[in-house]
Amino acid sequence: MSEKTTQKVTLAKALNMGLRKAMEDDAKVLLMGEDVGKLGGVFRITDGLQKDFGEDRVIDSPLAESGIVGTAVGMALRGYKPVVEIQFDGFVYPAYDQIVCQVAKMCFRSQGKTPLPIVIRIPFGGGIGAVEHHSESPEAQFAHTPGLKVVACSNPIDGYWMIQQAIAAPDPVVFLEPKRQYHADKAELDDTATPAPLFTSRVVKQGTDVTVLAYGPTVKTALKAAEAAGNEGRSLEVIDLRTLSPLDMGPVLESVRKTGRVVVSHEAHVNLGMGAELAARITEECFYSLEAPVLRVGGFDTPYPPARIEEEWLPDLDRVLDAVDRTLDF
Amino acid sequence: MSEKTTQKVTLAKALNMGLRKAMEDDAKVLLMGEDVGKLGGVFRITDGLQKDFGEDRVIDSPLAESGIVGTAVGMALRGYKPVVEIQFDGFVYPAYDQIVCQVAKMCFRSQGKTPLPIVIRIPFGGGIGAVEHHSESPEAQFAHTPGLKVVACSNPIDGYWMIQQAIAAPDPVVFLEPKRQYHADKAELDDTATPAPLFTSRVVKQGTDVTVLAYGPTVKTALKAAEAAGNEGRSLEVIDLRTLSPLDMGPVLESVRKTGRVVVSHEAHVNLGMGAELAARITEECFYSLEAPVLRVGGFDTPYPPARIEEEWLPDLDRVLDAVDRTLDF
Amino acid sequence: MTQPGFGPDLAEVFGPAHEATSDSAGLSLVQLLTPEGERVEHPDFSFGDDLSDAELAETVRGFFRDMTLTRRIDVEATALQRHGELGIWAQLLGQEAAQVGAGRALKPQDYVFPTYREHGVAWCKGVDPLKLLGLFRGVDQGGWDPRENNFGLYTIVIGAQTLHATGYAMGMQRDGVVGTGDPDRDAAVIAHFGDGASSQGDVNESFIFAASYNAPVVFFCQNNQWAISEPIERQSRIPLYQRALGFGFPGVRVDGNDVLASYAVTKAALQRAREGQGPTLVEAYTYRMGAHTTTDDPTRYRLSDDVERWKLKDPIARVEAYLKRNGMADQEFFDAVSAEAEDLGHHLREGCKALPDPQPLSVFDHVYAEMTDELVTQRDGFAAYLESFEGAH
Amino acid sequence: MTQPGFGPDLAEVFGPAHEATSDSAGLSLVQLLTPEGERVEHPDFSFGDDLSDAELAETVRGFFRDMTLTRRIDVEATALQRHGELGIWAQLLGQEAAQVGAGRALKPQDYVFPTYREHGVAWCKGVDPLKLLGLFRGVDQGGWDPRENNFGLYTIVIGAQTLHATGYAMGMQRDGVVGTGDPDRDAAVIAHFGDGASSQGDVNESFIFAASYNAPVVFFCQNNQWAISEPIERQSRIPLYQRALGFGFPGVRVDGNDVLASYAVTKAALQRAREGQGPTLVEAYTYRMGAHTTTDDPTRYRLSDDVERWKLKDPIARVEAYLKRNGMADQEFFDAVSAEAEDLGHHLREGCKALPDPQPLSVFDHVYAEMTDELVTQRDGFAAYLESFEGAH
Ligand SMILES: Cc1ncc(C[n+]2csc(CCOP(=O)(O)OP(=O)(O)O)c2C)c(N)n1
Ligand SMILES: Cc1ncc(C[n+]2csc(CCOP(=O)(O)OP(=O)(O)O)c2C)c(N)n1
Ligand SMILES: [Mg+2]
Ligand SMILES: [Mg+2]
Repeated sequence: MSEKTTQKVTLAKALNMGLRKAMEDDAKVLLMGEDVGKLGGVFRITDGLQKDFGEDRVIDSPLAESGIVGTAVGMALRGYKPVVEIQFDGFVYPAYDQIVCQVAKMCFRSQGKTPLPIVIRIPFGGGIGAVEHHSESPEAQFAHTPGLKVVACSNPIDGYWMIQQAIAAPDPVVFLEPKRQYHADKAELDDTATPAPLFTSRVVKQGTDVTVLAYGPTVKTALKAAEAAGNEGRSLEVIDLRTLSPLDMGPVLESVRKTGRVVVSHEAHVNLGMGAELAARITEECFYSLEAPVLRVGGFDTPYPPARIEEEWLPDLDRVLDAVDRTLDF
Repeated sequence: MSEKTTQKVTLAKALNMGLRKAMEDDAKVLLMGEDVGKLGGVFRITDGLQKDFGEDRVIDSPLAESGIVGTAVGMALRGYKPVVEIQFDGFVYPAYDQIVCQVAKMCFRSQGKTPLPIVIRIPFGGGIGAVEHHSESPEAQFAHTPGLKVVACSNPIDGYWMIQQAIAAPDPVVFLEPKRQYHADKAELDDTATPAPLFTSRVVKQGTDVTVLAYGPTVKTALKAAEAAGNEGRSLEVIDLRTLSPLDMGPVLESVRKTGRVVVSHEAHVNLGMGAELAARITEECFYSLEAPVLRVGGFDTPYPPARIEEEWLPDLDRVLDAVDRTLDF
Repeated sequence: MTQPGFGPDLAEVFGPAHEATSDSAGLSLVQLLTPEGERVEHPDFSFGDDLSDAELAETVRGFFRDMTLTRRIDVEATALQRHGELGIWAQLLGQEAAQVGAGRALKPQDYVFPTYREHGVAWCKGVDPLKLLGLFRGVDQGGWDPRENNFGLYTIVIGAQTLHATGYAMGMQRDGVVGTGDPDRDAAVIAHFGDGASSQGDVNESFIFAASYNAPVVFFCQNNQWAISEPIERQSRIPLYQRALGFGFPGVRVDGNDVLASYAVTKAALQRAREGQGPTLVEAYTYRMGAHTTTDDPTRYRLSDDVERWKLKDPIARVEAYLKRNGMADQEFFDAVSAEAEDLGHHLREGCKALPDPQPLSVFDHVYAEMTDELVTQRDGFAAYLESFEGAH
Repeated sequence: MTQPGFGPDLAEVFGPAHEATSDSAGLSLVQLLTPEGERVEHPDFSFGDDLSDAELAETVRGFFRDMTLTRRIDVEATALQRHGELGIWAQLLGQEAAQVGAGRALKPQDYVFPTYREHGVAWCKGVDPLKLLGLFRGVDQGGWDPRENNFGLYTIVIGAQTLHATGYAMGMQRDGVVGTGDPDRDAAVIAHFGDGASSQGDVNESFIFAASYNAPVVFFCQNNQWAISEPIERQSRIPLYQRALGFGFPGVRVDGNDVLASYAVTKAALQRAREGQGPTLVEAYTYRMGAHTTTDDPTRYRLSDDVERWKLKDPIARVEAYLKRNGMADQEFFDAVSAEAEDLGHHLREGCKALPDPQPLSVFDHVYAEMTDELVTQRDGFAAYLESFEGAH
């Protein structure tokens, strides 16, 4: 319908455009959260939307995350499609009960009679020099919870499409946005393209020696690592997982059967992070293809550190390359 | 000091005795929770304690889990050692924010100046024919959280000692009690014995063919499986993990180096459950000793089912044996 | 004693903390029918003024029938639990008037968010009571379709449903079914919860959201004096209905053992909501005559004296007395209700035993509206595993 | 309009929803010093009645000094952020009187649970302001020892600390330091939070626990009219101090730009608490003159008119006017405070830049009081990894 127009957009802008598109397409889509209205969200992801869609559809909420998610449940039961914004990853926990016991279970409890098409947007991850609770990576906890679907975008193009797909999905989706990337890079967005399905992973760089699995903020790190490794004659294949629950193991297993070596990288704590599940599944499926154990590079098993040492704490290029070396030397 | 006296006790009784002992030993120990006073808790774990220690030390709380844990934080900051009871596993989530953002982080935030010796007791797991939210296994979420320590007892003797050790520990401990075992079996308790340190795993049955890792309610299942397997000439080594964070990998790795095959069993959902972390670590540490990938037998990745099919849903003897067969046939 | 600046001693404002054992819940209690079955007037709430004598009698007979049948559901389910047919049952004994009063005040377009004890409201909303048993038997987690009767699924996590109710009411506002003046269109939500639940963060947040958006929701709190073993005094030191004032909307305490008053007050509160005047808290002051659930043993924490005293306030007996004393119902009517109760009991007994156990594989069916491939794999693996036993069994 | 049964129209009881922009916060506002610096009387709260003229002057000069230095901390930290020395700063501009009033009402044995904005209270409690900067610079998460000054660490998760405060107060009860009659022994807790925070479940649960146990805690809410971009109207449609009434304890609204009133009201509330009379909610009615934090842009959501209007109510200017008009301070005093402020600014500027970055390995140090073996392994691995670069760099 619309003519092909491309423009260079940041992730923040792409998400904003995706939300706008979803609201135009479906009058049942509502946005709710703290400061999402006049201010357009502390990251400006909802910028201008209240002005254009009104206060009934872009709702500034009282300062209470359980209330936000809990009322979203009610609105979804009434036939709406609420998209709630959690201001920062670390503030999702007051809503944890509603997410885990209500959002995740309503479809099951009602034997499919009342599915809940809610999207819970969470800016996640670190690297922005913030104070405590503003740099968390809570994904594993949601992925561990049946009934939720969990996805993470890593770039503007995916941001634009994935947010729309998440909103259109009939199930609750925890939608993770790498906040450090919001304004980092621009990409050419063609809004007439056909996006890949939401719950799929994608090989973002082909390679032959080691498979690097990443999502959200670590995709960029992984790509940089691949480039650096390439300069040293090592060929890394990088997969952007995109979906954390369900996992799309197809491309992962295919890659591992080829390379025999895997490094998983995420900002979340290593212990019981996504890397643990990926390691367990890969080892189960590719036992005889693996040349080395799956190595995990992630946040240490400590609370997120003060900002001045976050870059050391976070899994960066060097730590990914170090793991690549270790798996090759194994 | 006290004479050696042994008596046969259930897990419920052992925990009650352990709490009593801890309260006698340290006047700073307080109990708090819903119905823990006059009623003695819905499982009677605190039976008689309010009568003997008074309402100031055994505190019936308003019906609010965040309030319970949040006020416990304050009491701990004032020098008390609160032991809070969460009535059922599924009701810990309203307190999740306080646990993850406050309890877990206070020591770190204060650079060690205000450690928080809080024990959060959670009756966990299924098999009691209960309605929704009464049979959950939330351990992986707590184990994923740095700053918390997480243990699970599986029998009366451990219950008696571990609860005292957890209370004496200077760090917050999530203390998981397999509620299905509360009144199931009795064991001879010698309260003059010297218990193993809290954060250690234990080989509870020696074997040579397959290592079975279990904790809490699945220890009994694993032991039964070992017996059944033994009758068919297969020798299973069973390890009661006891501590989930930190993990005590020593005995586990030693066993795996011997058997080369591992089955992990827990009631929690397999996806991102403790089994994932164990599989990842074991594979990393014992890559060349493993004859087969670590297999995981757990709750399916669905919400806990209605009680009438919980026994099929839970990892039982047959499912453990099935995994043993699969790992041996690999 | 007055406390300068902090206003008068609270006890002066609110009266002494009410006692669960006292015979009166204070002057502020709205009552229209005494325990003895006598009609009394209230300056603000009335019952039946707009009805002819015949209509009034018919309505009250209806309440009697509803309460009697509701009690029968409860008695029957309790017995089914004793016989091992249910895993557990949450009794409503003593709370029939609060629930039937509230339930009958609802219009079809109103939506209910219940706890786990709202069997009487379910009855009024037309949910087949047999469907209530599935959850307690352990064959499902709520067997009815919430959309069919506008009656949500039972919620077990204390207080969670009050936020759902508020959000649902916000949806109604967006649907334009609030304050239109069309009585068949305007709608409201009722959120049920207990005295214990009033302490949960979620319940208080629901007050905040409802007040902030002026949402059409009636918060209906059955203060049955107990949260398992904990008396109401642990949760609040002032009468619960006054909580609402702190959030800027009205609260009212009604005699929850008086079906006429429960009906009248709820009806007025719902009407306010439908008209766009926002939320109201109704505290139905009643008593949990039975155990918390069939697994509870209340002798451990409360005196049977209290229970005896409350027996005198039985919600059904007083309506029966009222009907009889005023010749509003004949023996034929009472016999008919008894017979109906027998039939209902039979329906529940037979129906309960016939409720099929779910298939183990069904656990995978509705985890998602769109099943995931990995769950399909897990289900198929489990199916193959189960089949491997087929021969053996 | 009256609403039968639900009491009078709420607007009649509570007055029209106050406006953030209105010049008066209503009759119920406790004020002892007008914006013009004139003393006014209040029937319930007084200031200085027990002091000689000299003592009174000294106390007010102390308030002036505290507020001036507090503002200097704020201005200096804001500048440090602009210069890239801090990652972020939460300004208190405009809230000096509320904080110094509350802070000076505290006794050494009282304990403070702050938010992230209580720089003025920290000052009064004797915390070196330099230590406040570490959190905002990103070198630590609270550099002071809470036990040293009875001043807890800044809490960022909105409302969480109000429960800690309540629990701490419950601990005081158990320690026997409440209601003993010994003024040097009796203690209380003060819990700070904002208007936005009043919507959090935790804050409401803290009201419930405090009321239930009659805990010695003063809930001190600085209603600065804004929660980032959201005006107070989103959180409450009635004045916030009235929230307390719904929980059965007193609430009072004080002019938060009036240090005398803030002091007098907080002192009385703390005294109630120490004496064992339980919790009080103090709403300090004030205005956030600056941005939410240095990363916020308030022009996106509020009118500068409002800010201009509130400038006329500046908390420091009115004390200065009062002191000058009544000859309670000479120029020497004002000069001395200015000089002190300069020194403080210097201390902060130099000190801030000198704050050492933490060592990367320090992140493992205090995860636990008893470090775990697996964390030791992780630390050692990281140490080895870091060392591998030593040569390279
Ligand atoms: C969040 C949560 N915590 C604890 C429980 C366990 N529990 C079930 S019912 C109940 C008491 C509820 O009391 P009240 O709200 O007064 O309702 P009533 O049972 O009296 O109808 C408790 C503590 C629960 N279901 N949910
Ligand atoms: C649980 C939680 N949710 C959201 C935030 C993000 N946040 C930080 S300050 C703030 C507004 C707080 O407003 P208020 O309580 O009025 O305090 P003020 O900042 O005005 O002092 C918000 C939403 C947070 N810190 N914690
Ligand atoms: Mg109750
Ligand atoms: Mg504010």
